Amino acid sequence: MPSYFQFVLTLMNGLTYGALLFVIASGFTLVFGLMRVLNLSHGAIYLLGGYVGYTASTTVSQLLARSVPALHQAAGGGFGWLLGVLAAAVAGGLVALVLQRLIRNVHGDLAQTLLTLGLAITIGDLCLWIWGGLPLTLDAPDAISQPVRIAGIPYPGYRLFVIGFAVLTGVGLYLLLFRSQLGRIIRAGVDNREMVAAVGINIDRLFLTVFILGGALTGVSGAIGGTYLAFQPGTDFDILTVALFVVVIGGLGSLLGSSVGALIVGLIDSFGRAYFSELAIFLLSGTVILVLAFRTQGLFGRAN
Amino acid sequence: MTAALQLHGITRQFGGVTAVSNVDLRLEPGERCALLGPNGAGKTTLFNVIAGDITPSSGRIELFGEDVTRHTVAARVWRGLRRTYQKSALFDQLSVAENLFLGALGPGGRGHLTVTHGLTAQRQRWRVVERTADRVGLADRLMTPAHALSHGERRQLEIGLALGQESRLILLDEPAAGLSPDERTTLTELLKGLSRDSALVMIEHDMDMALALTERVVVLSDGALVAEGTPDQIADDPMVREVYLGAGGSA
Amino acid sequence: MTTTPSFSDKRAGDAAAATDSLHGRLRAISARRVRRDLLLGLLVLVPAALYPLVGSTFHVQLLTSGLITGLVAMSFSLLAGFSGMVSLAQMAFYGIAAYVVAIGGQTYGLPPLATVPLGLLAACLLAALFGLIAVRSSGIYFLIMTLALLQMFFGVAMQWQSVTGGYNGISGITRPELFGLSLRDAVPLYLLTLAVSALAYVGLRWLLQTPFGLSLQGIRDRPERMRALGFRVQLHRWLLMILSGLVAGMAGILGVYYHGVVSPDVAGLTASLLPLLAALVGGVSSLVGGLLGGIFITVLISVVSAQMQQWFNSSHYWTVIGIFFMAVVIYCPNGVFATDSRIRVLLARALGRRGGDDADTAQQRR
Amino acid sequence: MKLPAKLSGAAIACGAALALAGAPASAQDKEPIRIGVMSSLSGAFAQMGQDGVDGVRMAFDEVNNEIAGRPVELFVEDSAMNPSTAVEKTRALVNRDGAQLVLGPLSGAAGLAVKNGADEFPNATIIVAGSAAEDITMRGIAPNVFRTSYTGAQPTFPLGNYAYQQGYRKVAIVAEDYAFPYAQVGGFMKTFCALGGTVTEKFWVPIGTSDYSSIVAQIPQDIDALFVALGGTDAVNFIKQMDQFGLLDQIDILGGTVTVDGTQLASIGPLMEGVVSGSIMSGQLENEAFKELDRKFQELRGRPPSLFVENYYRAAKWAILALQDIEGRIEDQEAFREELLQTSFQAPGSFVSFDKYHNVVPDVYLNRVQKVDGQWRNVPIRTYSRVSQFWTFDPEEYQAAPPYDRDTPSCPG
Repeated sequence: MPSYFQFVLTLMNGLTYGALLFVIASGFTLVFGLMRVLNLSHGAIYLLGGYVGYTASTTVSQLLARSVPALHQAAGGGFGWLLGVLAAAVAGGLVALVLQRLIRNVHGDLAQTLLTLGLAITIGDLCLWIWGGLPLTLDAPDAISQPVRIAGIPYPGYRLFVIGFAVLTGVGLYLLLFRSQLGRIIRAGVDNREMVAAVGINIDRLFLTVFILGGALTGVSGAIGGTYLAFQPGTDFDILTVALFVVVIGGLGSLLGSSVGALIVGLIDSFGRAYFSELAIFLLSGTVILVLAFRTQGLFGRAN
Repeated sequence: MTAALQLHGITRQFGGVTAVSNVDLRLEPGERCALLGPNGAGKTTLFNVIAGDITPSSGRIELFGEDVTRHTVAARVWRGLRRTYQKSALFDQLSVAENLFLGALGPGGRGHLTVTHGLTAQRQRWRVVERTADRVGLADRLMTPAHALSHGERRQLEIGLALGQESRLILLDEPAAGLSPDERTTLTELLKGLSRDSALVMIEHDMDMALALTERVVVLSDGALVAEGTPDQIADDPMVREVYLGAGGSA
Repeated sequence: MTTTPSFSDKRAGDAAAATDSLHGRLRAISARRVRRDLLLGLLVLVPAALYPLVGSTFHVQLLTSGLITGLVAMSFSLLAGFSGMVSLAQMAFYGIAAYVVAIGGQTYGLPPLATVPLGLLAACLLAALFGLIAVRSSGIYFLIMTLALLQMFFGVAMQWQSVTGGYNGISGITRPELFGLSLRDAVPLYLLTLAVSALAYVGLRWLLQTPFGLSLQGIRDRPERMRALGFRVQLHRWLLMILSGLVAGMAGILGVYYHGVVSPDVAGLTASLLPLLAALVGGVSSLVGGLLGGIFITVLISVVSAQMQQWFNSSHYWTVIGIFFMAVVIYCPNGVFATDSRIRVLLARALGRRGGDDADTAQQRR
Repeated sequence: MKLPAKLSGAAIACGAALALAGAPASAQDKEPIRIGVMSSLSGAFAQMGQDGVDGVRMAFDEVNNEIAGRPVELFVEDSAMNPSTAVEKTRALVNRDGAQLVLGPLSGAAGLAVKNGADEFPNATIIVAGSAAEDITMRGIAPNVFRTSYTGAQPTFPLGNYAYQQGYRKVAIVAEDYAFPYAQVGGFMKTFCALGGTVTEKFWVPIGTSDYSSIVAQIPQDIDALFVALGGTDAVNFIKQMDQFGLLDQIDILGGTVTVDGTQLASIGPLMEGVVSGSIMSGQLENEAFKELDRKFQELRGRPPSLFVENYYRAAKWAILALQDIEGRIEDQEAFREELLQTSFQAPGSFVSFDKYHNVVPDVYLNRVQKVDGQWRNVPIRTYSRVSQFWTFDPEEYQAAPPYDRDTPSCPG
């Protein structure tokens, strides 16, 4: 394969992987950016989303294949997969609800962080208990998984879908936070709780909504990511680490930052593996250290 | 004689907003000066620039004849500069004595890396602590944790932290903030009694207190220096009245 | 016992002067406190040192393991509790000391007299290096920076195979003898670990009441004020980081003698979690809490994992540990040994009226 | 007085916990035989580890947890894939639970650490049931350590042989960057290169790599086959991404021992179709022991037994047979070890015996992935009988050669 093609392919891989990372990190960014809660159970919610999505999609697909085979054929597994993604959202939202109830009882950043760590340990082990330790992966619907030819090279369709999904997520969050009434209230509430409460808005319910939204988004990312990459016990902390790296490179709580961070991590990972595979293990942590050494608050973070 | 503090055309902008605009100021050693002005006039920003928390957009700062514009906060402290805060910034977990000890320890430059007790230098520092406690009226509260002090005592300790060793220029940011009239009187007496070794710049909304304590008054409005003079001159200046009272500043 | 009159006079004079000055008063107080702590320390240490006479080999080993985890937890608490730096990199300092001792001993045949100081030096140097990069950041950025540094260490341990043995690490480590007792045996190693832990604790306690230690407490509470008082805050943080590296390094050396093996897993998830759990259980800002927490969490995990198998035929002890962990954060934010710990109050009540009273009064005293 | 309060609390808590930890089993008429089982029960290898524990329990259930009239007590511990933990857990099993026989651990580094520290347990025997690190039974052996599983190279020697016979001349390799895959690749290359094949490129990827697209993009076009020595999720992700890029149909794939184990087949069976791999276990064998294990495990878990089920089952069975021969006198460790070394039997995988280095001599199967009765299975296409850990090489020469690593061996030159 000519080196030019390899370069383009590596670039594409970096972009698609970065898109996936953005989707994974967005729930984290939302919760941290608005609630200032460093959610270390993020990876566990991702993993749970993957498992729930897997179970829902395989169950529905099997049911459908048995009862209405024609429809199942026509949809190419699409129904099962979509329901899997939805179920993952519900699971993620539920965990976020539990987390929010728990976190109200503790005060201080460190205590909150440690609480989420405890939750992460618990969820991870419960997943192992329920689903066993087999590596699992969701099957993408045929409609979005066919290889697409780019410049004569077949390129996985699902990866292109993930780029689209990432853009959609980013735009959606932007509109929600910066262009909607709800977003304005949320942001005002973050800066000044008392003021918003004084105007008669139930701020606790508002924050709970954000928490649940963040959790649901993370759950969805588990199903989307679980279609892209296989998952198993241990994936939770791998995902947490990479999500943390993405958001600190970009700057905590910044939507723009986490998208840039995701792209940087995706490209570094892709080019690192392609051109310096034996150093790949250092590249990511090295980048984090370099960025933070020169910009302690990340690329787009606000200095306090 | 070299000035304690000399500002040459200090300007500081935040984004498009000019918080401090072309301020020149000279303060003689031992001189006491009040910095007046309505809310948002740039007084605290000017303090931050002098203390080194903020670098000026342009201009030069000299401390005792030395250009410190590019110096760190710590380096200025080692040259004798101290400050207090509008909101008390005390070490709540530590006792009054320990608070004052840190105030005496820090300005000594390298002294705070020492791990040994019983050296003459340490004994010397504890003596400074005692003296300082006396000066700020906390001599019988030495063993009390800072969080257990009354508000008035906290303001006294706040000033005590700035006295420390060899202070030559002290910036007091609203020392009487939030005090009752009685506490105010105590504090005024205390400030009057401070030694003349140190020059003093004081932000104060309470005009009477400021005028009673200082021999020179500087008025800041919208970041610029608009009037300067003795307390009597300033008290009679109609423009100052207008700037100060017209802007709704509390008197 | 006789002393020359002049000497005795001088002492009397000193004492008189001492009671007058604040410095003297403080010294008298601290001397009283030292005497009390020494007595308490002996009350704990002597039974602890005699424990192997009654305890089984396994329990002695379990305590050793707990103390080693506790030392790492203490190094964590030192940073978190005395400067607010929450570091995930402590196991890297543990790891490098362990690797240096293992490599020095196995590959180069150096005696422990050389490898132990080298190991400690390496831990300090690594902490100094990490510190240079990390102390400028704070809060969550510091936390993630240290996570990245830990990963970096993991990567080096894994990839630099000719030196570190890669994934397999270095095993079959020969243990030195101390006073004719081999550190391979459970009891001598336990006694050594106990002594090192006690020394480290006493040393840190002493350091924290010096002016340097007082500065650290000031920096923890109000870094910006300390800066305005002329302290070089980052320098203090950096020195503290090196100190915590030293303590973690001690644990690493004891750890490599205890396990007889060192592998990249020292920087892995489980290994890094344990000291964190220990510090939390013991109270994040308490040094002695870290040590006790280390023992507590080690015993707890050992008991829970075995009992889950015995009773439920299940290997899911992490669920129990995770829930316990959350309960501690919610109900005992200052650790289970703290006077306001709800678990402790309940436990004391359950053990009898007197215990309950104690806990109540203790709570009032706060 | 904050400190004493603290200490008393600690003493209460620790005392209570220690008391619970130390509850000894009550004395019985017939002193039970205590056996420790160590496996990876948390983290990425949790499923393989659980399979192993299942295997052990199945073996002891067959004899009703009784050997020569003595009841058997099992103690299970999690080594968490971590060598230090494995050492600690061995101590727990031996010193706390009184186990005189320990089955396990599973991962390579843990096995090596336990073997190198085994002289700490002169009164216990350790049967390594999963760990494949060569040096457990090579380059110096421990009297109380045996291995019933395999060395990393043992099942891939025949694979290299087969690859050449299939007409493959140029092969590229994708493998994880640590000791076990080094040995798997090493075994393959030793035989393949000796016959004249060449390995044109080796991609070593960090364990736990999830995105393989960049590797996939670099696989040379002119190779005859690709040898993939990845395990768990790594293998699933790699194969899945090969498929997404449409390359899976264009290239012949050879698999390492854990690349195409039952655990992966459950997840991506269809994609693995046709992959040939070398293992000491297969998904379909004719002997009765296998059929029995297959039936029972299907009943228990609803899928065919994996390599790890068989490995741990085999270890337990081996111990049971040896113990039965010496009437359950496990206290006589010398006799037990002697008997163990002499015992040979028909395990579900194959007929097995020990070599003088305490390593198992099993049959090695080359398996191809096929669908059998609706389940994806490894079906043996070729059997190599009685494969030694040294293959056909001279043991002395073999052990004198440097251990396998990224660059050893290499061919060409």
